[in-house]
Amino acid sequence: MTSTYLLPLLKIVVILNAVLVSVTFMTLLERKVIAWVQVRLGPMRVGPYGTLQPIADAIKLLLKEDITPVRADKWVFTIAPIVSMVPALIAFAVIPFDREASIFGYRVPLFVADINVGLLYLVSITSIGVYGIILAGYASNSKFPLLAGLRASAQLISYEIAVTMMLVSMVVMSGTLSMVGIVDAQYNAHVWYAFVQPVAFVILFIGGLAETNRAPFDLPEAEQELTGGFHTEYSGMRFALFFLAEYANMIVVSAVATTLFLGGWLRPFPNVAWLGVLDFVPGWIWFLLKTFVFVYVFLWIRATLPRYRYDQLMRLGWKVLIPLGIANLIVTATLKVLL
Amino acid sequence: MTLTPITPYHYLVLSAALFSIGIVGVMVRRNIIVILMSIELMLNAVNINLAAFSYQLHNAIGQVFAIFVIAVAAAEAAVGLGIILAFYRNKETLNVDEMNTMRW
Amino acid sequence: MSLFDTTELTLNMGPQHPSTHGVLRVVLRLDGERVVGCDVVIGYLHRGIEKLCEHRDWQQIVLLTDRMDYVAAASNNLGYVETVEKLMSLEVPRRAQYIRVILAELQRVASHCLWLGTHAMDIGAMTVFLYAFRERELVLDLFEEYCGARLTYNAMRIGGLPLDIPSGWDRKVRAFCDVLEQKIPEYEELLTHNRIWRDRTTGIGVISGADALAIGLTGPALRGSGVAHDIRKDEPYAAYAEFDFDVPIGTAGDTYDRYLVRLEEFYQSVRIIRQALDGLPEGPIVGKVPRLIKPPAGETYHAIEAPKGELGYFIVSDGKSNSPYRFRVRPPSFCNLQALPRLVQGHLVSDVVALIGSLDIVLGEVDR
Amino acid sequence: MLEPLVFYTLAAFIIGFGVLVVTTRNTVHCVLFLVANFLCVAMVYVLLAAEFLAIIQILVYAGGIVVLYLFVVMLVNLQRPPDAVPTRGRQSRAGFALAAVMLAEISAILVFSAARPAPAAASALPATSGVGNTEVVGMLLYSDYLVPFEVASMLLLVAMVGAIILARKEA
Repeated sequence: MTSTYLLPLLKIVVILNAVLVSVTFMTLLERKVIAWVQVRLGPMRVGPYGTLQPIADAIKLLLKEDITPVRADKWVFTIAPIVSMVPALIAFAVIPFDREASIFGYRVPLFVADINVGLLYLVSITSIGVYGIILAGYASNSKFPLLAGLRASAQLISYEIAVTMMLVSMVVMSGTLSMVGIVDAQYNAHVWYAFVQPVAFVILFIGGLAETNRAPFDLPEAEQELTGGFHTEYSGMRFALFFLAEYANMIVVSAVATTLFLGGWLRPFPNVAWLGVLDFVPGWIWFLLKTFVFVYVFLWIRATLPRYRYDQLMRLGWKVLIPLGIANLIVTATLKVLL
Repeated sequence: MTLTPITPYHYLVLSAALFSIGIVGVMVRRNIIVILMSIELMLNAVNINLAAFSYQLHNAIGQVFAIFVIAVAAAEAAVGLGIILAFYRNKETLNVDEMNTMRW
Repeated sequence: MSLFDTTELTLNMGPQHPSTHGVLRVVLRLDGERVVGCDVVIGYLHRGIEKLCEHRDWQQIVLLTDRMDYVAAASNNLGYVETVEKLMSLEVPRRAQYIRVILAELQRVASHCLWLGTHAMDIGAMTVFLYAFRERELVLDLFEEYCGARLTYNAMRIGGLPLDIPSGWDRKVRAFCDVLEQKIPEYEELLTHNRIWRDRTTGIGVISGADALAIGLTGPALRGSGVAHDIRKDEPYAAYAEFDFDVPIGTAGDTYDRYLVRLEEFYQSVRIIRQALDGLPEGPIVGKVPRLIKPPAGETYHAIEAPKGELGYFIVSDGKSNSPYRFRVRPPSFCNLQALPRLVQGHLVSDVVALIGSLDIVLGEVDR
Repeated sequence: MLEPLVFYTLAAFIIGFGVLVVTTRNTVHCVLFLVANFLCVAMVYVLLAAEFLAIIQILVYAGGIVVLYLFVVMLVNLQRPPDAVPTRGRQSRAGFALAAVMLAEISAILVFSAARPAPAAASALPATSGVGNTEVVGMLLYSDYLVPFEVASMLLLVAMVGAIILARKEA
């Protein structure tokens, strides 16, 4: 009983809390990183060097009036932020932070579940996430959110195809759909898949940017064009939920990219014996470090690049990424059969 | 409270009920999009059946057929919605009773 | 979205919209995301400046002109005082002329910095926004040191200047010129050679030179279409005839060319400022101006090349009262804005904000 | 103990959402109930040890097909409120009757067959234990059912072409 129900529940609680806290502080990280890029200081007033800023933000958002527009579709308007938040959170169920860690003498696997369709589960979960945005656009009963909703759904569906192609390539490489299995396969192959599959790596990263609505693909929420896109009409905690969902999705994409391409919890050069000192650092720290690098690149890109236009985005997705993805899949499969 | 263990019959009843709801939807509603959705419900009922039998017989063939059903459903939805859009452009209506130009 | 046939959607952008540069209201008719029609609604910032000017005496008007194009107040001042001087046939000392040129060119740099920042921000490059504002801040510091104000300078007087330059100011201006020349390549790196930026701006809002002239475009927006029209060269005023500078022109007449033209104007402004500082003559800063300014009866039109285009003043004096009989401004933003409905035709919503940015309008000047 | 509980909860949700799909007036809400229904059905598949099918159900049905429905409903709703007024005529009575007959028939079959001993779970057929569900389905798809699989892909291709031609504006 303890091991079948209590332990997974405990892990879920810990991971959810960790995710929510890190998401909250990612808002601060984003503001700080972009501020440094832009030769500013960023938030400095709340706490030392502004470190308590997210808490102030959270209090502000909680205390704000939760406005529902009169002509909005009230139920859908309320459900939409939840629908976009939940998939972002349950995606963490299959992400392996480490194979095992010893906590108080117990050897505990550091993932909630290692299901044999882990990767497909992730894909299907992200495909649910698009509902939040479409529904928010529809329910607000306002033109800017509607345009954003249409943009977002088209964008997410198109880039999902490219990303899924890449994931299938990775499945062909590793021969398993399990996230833990993919890391093990990289250990056995003596190499991170980022070096074997650079095309897939790049496409997954670009697709990840697009799927999380991050710059330069942040069209659905382009403030300068659509006055905030699908969350134009939202305020207070419901707005915060959209925000948190976006950041949680960033972490999910980073974590998935880490697992698939950077060897998950494996230390650099896991098969080189004389680097054994690196084993001193626990695997989950390696995992978090690699994930953090991705997150940082996300922010860095946002600070650097202008925004794509809608039709250019679609062209990039359909005419470049998807054909490249299919070609990559075919080459991977062919080589896998031949070798 | 003790519940009787779940047998394939339970799944079959569930599937039958869902199928019946689908029939009611198709027959009663006049909005063509809802009718299409009711058809999807019926297809799902069939899939539950297939999966239940697959489980009962320890044989994955049922699931394979369920996947084919899903593929057909996708094709049906794409073409069906295309027809609806084309129709809506010309007639500005979604009511099946008004779709009678082919009637004699 | 063109796959689906939807009826036209009317989208009201502004007057509260983050990228209409103030209180512009654009009513777009959309087919999907494609613009099929565009109405520009203005007047939300109308303060009746022209009418106000007819009830102020001649020196007081300088202060009102500050409030038109509030990001290029010194250029407004310059246009006005030169018009009155022309009306009165006043002689302005050369030192004042030179300082006026320096101020006007610094102002051009400041105005272009603001344009660059907001334009880049509209297209999503948020870092350039802050970089450009960093440089604009330096110009504002220089202005503050010169006249004490950072935005509305009231920096010129009929017949000359209110103040001579503070000691050491010229050195600071030179230092600023060096800084600016180092910083512009940074913008170029972030934008000019950026694939996304080029995709977003090339081929957007193309207008031919002839059309641009016909519609009344002036300034960088006209030069982007390949017409080398610059009042500083064509009808030199102040001391511009004595300086050596080029008029950059574009070829394609699209948003990217207008961007390149303005970017090149940074360098040209720096060039003019350096020459003016080098040749800054000694002497008085105010000419022989009567105590009571009362231009003879008559009317005149005088235009200068403001950062945004041709800024013209048409002033009628009846020769009796202490204020102009009629005061009319030809603001560059207003005339350039006329091109917007035509430019956005057939482009996407995202391009509308890019084009508003590309025309470089200031609503204070459009509405006056 | 847990399985019946889960099953009855899911069944209640499936039937409930199904009824809501058919009865709700607002078409967008209909679509939402349909998604909820599909998600519950996916969970039933998990109960039936068909994880791959469950994932495909979510991915294709909830993530693809229903988004398409939502798209069309939103586009069509832009102009007019949904004209989903059910006309309670002869046809709808016939619909209810048909559904009732259907339900009665299946229930009858079930009741009668339940009276007899259930077939002994055909243990002679190849067991699926040991190998993951996905691998088994995949092997079947690419070996015994390769031709239907290819036919299905052709069907999808044709449907795609057809949908594009139908939805395109007049050329």
